[in-house]
Amino acid sequence: MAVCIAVIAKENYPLYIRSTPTENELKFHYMVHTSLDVVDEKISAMGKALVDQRELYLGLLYPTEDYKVYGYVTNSKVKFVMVVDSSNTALRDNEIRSVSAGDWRTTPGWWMFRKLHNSYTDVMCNPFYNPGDRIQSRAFDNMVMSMMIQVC
Amino acid sequence: MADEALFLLLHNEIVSGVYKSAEQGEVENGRCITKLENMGFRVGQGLIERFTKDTARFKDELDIMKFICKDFWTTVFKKQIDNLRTNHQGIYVLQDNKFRLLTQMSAGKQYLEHASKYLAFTCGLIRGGLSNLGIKSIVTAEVSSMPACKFQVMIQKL
Amino acid sequence: MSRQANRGTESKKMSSELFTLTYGALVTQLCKDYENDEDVNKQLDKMGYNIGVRLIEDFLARSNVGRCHDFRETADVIAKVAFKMYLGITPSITNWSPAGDEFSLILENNPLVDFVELPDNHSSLIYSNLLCGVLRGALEMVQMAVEAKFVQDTLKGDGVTEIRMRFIRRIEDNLPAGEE
Amino acid sequence: MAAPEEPLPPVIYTMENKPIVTCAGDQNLFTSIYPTLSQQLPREPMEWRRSYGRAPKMIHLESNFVQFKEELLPKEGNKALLTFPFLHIYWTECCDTEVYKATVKDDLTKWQNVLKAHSSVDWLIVVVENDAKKKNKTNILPRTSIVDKIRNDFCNKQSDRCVVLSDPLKDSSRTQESWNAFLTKLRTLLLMSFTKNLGKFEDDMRTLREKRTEPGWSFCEYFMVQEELAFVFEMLQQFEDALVQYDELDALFSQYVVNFGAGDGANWLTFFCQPVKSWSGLILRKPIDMEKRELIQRQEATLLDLRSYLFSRQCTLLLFLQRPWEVAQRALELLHSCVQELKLLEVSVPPGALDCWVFLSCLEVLQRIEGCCDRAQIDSNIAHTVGLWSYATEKLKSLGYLCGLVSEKGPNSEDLNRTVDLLAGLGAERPETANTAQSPYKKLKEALSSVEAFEKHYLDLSHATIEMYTSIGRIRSAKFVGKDLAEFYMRKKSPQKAEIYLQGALKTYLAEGWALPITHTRKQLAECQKHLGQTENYLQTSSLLASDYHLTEEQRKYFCQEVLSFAHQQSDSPGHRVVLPMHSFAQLRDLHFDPSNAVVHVGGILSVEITLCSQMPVPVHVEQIAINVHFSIEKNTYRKTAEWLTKHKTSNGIIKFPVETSPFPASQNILPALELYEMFERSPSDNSLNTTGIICRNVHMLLRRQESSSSLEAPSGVALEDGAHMLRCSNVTLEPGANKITFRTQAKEPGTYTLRQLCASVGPVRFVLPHIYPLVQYDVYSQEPQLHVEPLADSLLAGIPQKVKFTVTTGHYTVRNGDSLQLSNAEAMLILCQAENRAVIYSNTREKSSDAALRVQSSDKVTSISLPPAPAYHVIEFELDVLSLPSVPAAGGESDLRGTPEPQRKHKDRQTAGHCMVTTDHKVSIDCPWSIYSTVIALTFSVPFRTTHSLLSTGTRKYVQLCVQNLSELDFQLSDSNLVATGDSTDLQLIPLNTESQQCICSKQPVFFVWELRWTQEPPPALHGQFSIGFSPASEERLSVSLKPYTYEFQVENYFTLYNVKAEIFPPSGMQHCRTGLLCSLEVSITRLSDLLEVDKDEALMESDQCFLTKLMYEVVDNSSNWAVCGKSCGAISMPVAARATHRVRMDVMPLFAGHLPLPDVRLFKYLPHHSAHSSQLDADSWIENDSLSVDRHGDEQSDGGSGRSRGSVHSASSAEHKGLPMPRLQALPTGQVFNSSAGMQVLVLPSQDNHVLEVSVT
Repeated sequence: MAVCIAVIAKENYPLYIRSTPTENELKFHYMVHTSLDVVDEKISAMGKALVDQRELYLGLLYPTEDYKVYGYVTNSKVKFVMVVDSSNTALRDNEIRSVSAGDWRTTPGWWMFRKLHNSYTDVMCNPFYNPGDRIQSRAFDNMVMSMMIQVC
Repeated sequence: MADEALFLLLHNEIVSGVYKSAEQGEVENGRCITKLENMGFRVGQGLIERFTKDTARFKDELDIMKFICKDFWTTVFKKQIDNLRTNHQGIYVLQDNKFRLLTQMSAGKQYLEHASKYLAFTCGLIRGGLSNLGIKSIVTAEVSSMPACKFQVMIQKL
Repeated sequence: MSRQANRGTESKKMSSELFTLTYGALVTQLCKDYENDEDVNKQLDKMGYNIGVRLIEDFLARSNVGRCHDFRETADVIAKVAFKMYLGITPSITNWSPAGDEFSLILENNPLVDFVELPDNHSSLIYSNLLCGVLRGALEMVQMAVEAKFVQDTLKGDGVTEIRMRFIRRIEDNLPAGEE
Repeated sequence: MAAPEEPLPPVIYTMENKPIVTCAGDQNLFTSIYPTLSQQLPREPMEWRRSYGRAPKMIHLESNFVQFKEELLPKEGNKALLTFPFLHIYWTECCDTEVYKATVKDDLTKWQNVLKAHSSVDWLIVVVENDAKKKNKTNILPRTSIVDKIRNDFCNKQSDRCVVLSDPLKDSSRTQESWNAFLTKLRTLLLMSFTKNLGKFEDDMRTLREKRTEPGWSFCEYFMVQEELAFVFEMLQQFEDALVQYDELDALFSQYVVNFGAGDGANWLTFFCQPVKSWSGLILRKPIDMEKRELIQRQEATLLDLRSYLFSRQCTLLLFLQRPWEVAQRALELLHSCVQELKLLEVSVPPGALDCWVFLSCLEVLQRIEGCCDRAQIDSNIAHTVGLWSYATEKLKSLGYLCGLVSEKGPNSEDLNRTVDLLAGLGAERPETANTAQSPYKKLKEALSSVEAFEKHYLDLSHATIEMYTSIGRIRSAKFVGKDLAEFYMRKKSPQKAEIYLQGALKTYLAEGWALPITHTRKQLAECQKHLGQTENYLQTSSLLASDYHLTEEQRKYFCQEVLSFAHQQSDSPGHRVVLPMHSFAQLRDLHFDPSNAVVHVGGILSVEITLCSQMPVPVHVEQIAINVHFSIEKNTYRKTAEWLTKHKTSNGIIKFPVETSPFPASQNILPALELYEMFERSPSDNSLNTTGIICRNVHMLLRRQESSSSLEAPSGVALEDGAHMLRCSNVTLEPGANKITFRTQAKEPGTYTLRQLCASVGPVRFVLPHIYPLVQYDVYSQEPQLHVEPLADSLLAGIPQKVKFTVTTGHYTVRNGDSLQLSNAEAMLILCQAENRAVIYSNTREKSSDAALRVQSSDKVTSISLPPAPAYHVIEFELDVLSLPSVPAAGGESDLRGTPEPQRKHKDRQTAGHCMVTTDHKVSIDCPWSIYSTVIALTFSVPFRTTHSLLSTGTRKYVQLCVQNLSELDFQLSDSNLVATGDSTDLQLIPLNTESQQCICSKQPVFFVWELRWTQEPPPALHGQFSIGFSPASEERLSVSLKPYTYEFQVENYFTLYNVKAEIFPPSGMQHCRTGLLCSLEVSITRLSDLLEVDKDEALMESDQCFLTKLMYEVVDNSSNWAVCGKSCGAISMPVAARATHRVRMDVMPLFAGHLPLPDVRLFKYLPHHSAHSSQLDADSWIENDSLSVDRHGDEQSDGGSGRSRGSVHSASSAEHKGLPMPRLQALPTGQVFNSSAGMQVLVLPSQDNHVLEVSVT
């Protein structure tokens, strides 16, 4: 369902970014990069929030005509950004409902990001992976791929 | 817990391994410590990533230090840091009165000269953990009577 | 708050992660220190051996298993008690040689290699070789000279991880006085 | 008679209308009360308890009082709520029964029936009491009666439906009370009615919604119903509730669209799929857009109509709720989802139509918001609005492109047609905006009217957007908009404007390491720079792109070609050159020197090989690659020597350079590595360990903030240095990937050379690596020629040929044929010239280059060694045999006795240091061809032997024994031992008692030689002996040279025996054997053997009448304590100095043990009587005498056991005398002068039977 999934380092350079279809890869790179603006905004806003509102999931970063961009940031300040085709409304609707209900964890976005986070954590724990390097991991690739095709 | 024994042995073996390899090549004092510290650093990065996976975002530096002293320390060494002190200028002192990696050696001053070998890895753990949480720091350690020891964290202001 | 929530439950698992990660750090460090994998394997085995000879004391102390009378019994203790105790897994024992002096430990999941993805340039690295050393060292302390080696490894794409154990001889000397 | 009179038509401007209340009965009365009532009613708020567990609310009630008409009562199934009368009031001020019975009652009944008929239960009867009226009434009933009647007649059980309002127009407390009571009642009833009726309405509405799956169900109808509810809430000022109604409708509709997309389409929806014909944007200026509402009502609304209307209502309510920012946010969502929904429903939309719609809508929303907020609010909420701004910008842009307004040659005809169609779709401007200058409508129309107008509007929007983004710190977004702007400028062929936006964007991407955007932006920048004719920048960008792996091979080739073709076109201005940073063109990977330690001597050849990794996709021919070298004279000259070279051999001499990673953000380059060390802190008191730990040595470096590194783009940093020193390499073709390039240079001035810059020239283009880091240096040294001479073995042995190594370090001197070393020989050291002497020549780095024969000619004074020709900075090595001659004694003369003084002194020194070899130093001065001064070298030889002599006597016969000790490691052959007496004693002859002439002396072993001394007349007082012996290394067979023998000189004095001492022990009388514990007698006899001799002449000598006497003293001691000497064991005697004069002494001794006991030891001394002070004086002199004598004899004394020791004791004794009172002195006789004939004799002692005696004897 996602058309682009990106992992972005603390320092805001991409650790991993994969999009489908590949032809407008560039567009997604721009989109993800721009979305960091909102990520930063949300994080700084988050800092002030109360403990139980300090949620890793940032929700919808910003919508464009054709895509919705969602964000998530780990405690290690690594950002996950997911671009979803707007025509895919499943995510959006649930989003609206549960966000207004103030419960993130029921949103499909949240779950997808959790999967991403877990998988990323495994990458971090691979002794042969050098933190900060671009991610080249079969396991991670597969997981991302599964998210790209699977429709939820 | 069972496999703690295994970890302790592994750690000892790593320490002696590093020092042995140093004996062959001409290596000065620092190299081994640094090597151990670096290994710890990498492990710390990995661990913190896991440990903070399900925790809420941290409020500030102090919040993070508390996490290191409580949750992190507990999961790694089965106990909390006994005392955390800070000057609020980016220097923190973590005191562990019964540091797990020193308890194997007899208490007091007998093996004091060897103690630092057994702290290097942990210094790395802390530094790695912090750096992965976005805090650049220098971690040093100090023992005057085992098995108590102090870790000093100097945080790089950005 | 979630931070509190997961503490109790996960803490047990953690130190095994600590172990796994630390081991990983060791292996990669060795890969840096030695240029070819064979040397790394050797080093791992050596370190494993040193660990084994110490670990056995801890083992005998904590698991009150008596002296094993034959290799089969030993195999059982290793798989059912030792592995369970230290790695929290119970490998299955298979492929006994007709002479009963060789068998295989089959590890469905090997905690050492959680998260590990072997880079292509380390094709001949036997990542978990430490285990062989541990087994060798530990058994030597109970007067058993054995050979242990990996014949299958999930890291290498095999379905399971298999450690082949071969009994070489009983070390008769330095038997503690009074034992049979 | 105001409003209430005629019934109001149902209106929908909900803010204006109020819940309807009808009034029946006495109209005049009501009219009189109405003003008070309508103003009193809203005053007190009332709590409204809601159905469905909705939170209760305080509301202020207002009502619209209309005259009661039956038509007002809703028919069955009429859903209208706004027009619904919530309460019916009957007014009367009737106070007398007659009137009541006559008229009022019937009227009331009629009223009631009508209500019943419409089953409306919300009514109230108000009886107004008025005292004024009563006055002129005669038959007055109690006040209550009418009210009671009415209550009986109409309100059975619910008496509260009839209330009294007394004197409403008076101003009295009573009036107040009744008003309050009345109003409260009124409010309560109203609310009850609301609750009841709204509840009922909602139920109906729900049931209607449940039906939505049924065929024929129409969204529009339902819409109207739910909106009715919304209206009522709005009417009651319950905007939240109102909004909820619209949101539900919104969600419901969206859901339908989604489902439609998913396949199951409701047929009513198909209606919304009609093609879009009008795209005039949202209208938010009036609370309700009636046209659109009617369209919906008439089920003729398009999707856009519906959405627009829905949103306009939501907007209105949100603004009532003071939530303008939510409007903005919802607006953006709406616009996006509309676009999506149209796609989803496959609605046909003319190109650009939506862009118009969105553009207009954005601006409309923005203006609406601006309309109701002040500037400050707006500025502080840009984050909410900026989205709309950029969306509008985006849309306008695409419109511009669509209508051909972005090309530099305006729109073509078809563009114009398109524009016309688009404008048509907007219809006429709305009245409400007609007179606002900046209305969206006007803007759009204007923007599309002309290229210039478009540009103006587009730029305004873009700049506004960028500014807003920047102001709220959304830099990335700002840059992104900036890039669009840049594209626009490029289209408009004004690259100079585009450039700064592209540069800006590129900077951010570089800073954060976003490869693809970097590449893309660079490409745009390249084009831009090309247009601008910024050659350097263009070339630089091109080279970067040529090396960019994110581009296709072709693209890379293209940009590479761009660079090359520029390079190859011959530039009109020859001097002109373009300097570009190298990293994009090629990267320096490693470098290594030959010789690998990067040190060469002046004139030596150094070669530097670098690996350069070309980033270009094609082979590139480079005219020259040059390394700029900085020269500095090296202070530390030691580094410049040959020894240094040989000491510092670097492992492989390869320097690796960090590979430049694909652009990483500056923040990426992490801290320098920690320098951790173990720390041991010891207590100052006892040095025990106090504290250990780990410390960090480079905290200061780590904790200081990091300065972000400047962008890679900046060509500024690259300045081409021109240095005198250059390593050059011409005409290289760099293949893609790694290339090895070798520079060779001949070292000139000595000093340190630092490689600074690397520069590759392609035509006028210079690719420059401004700083080669890590630092790379090589050293050139020059060296003075030197000669070293050192023994081959650790020590040289005197007397035999020894190998000495000569090392000539030629340094800058070239050894030519005929150059030679002139050695002026030391007389005592020979240089033996063998036939075969070869010299080996090494290069300075110790590689053997050649070897040559060596000619050595020795004259007596000079030895000349002719060196083989050798180039500068080489080493000539050869070995020579040298021989140190043992010191030759010159004939006669006291002084000569000492031989060469050198060894003597050494000898003396060494004595203290214990037994090691005597050494001799030989200085040789050598004249070297390269210097006018001669080099003096000293060689130290050690004498392999140490010899000691001793005197032996039997009676008067004398022997000399020599002990030769071999101290060296070698074995030697000894031959022809010889002892000659030097000096005047002619008649003394020495008879050797040594058998072999040849014998071997092994390492560390002694060999002994003995001679007997014979003489005829009186012996000389002293013997000067010179011992000599030939020796040669045992190993060597025949030596070329004949070796000088080893000699040893010594002197023995007073060796002639003067006295014979004899001791005898006699058993006790009557026994023939001694027994333990029994006294026996010891007889000592001292016999003078010669007459007066020279030696006797001392102060002990006394002349008596006829003969000479001398004083002696004897002493019997038994150190072995075998004997107990009883009585006096010593005594002085005066001995006649004459041959055969004998003195006997007897004393008792007792053997303490049984067995063969040696006799007690008898000692003999000269007894020198004391003289007055002067004697001691004299004595002191004599002592000094002795001492001065002793100086040269010292060696002998030391070795000479007897006399030496005796002399020693004299000294000690005399020195003892000097302090304290002068006393008689004892002087031991030289051993040579006393012969103890009974020495070594033993006497048999038997054990006594009687043991108690023994005890006695013990005590």
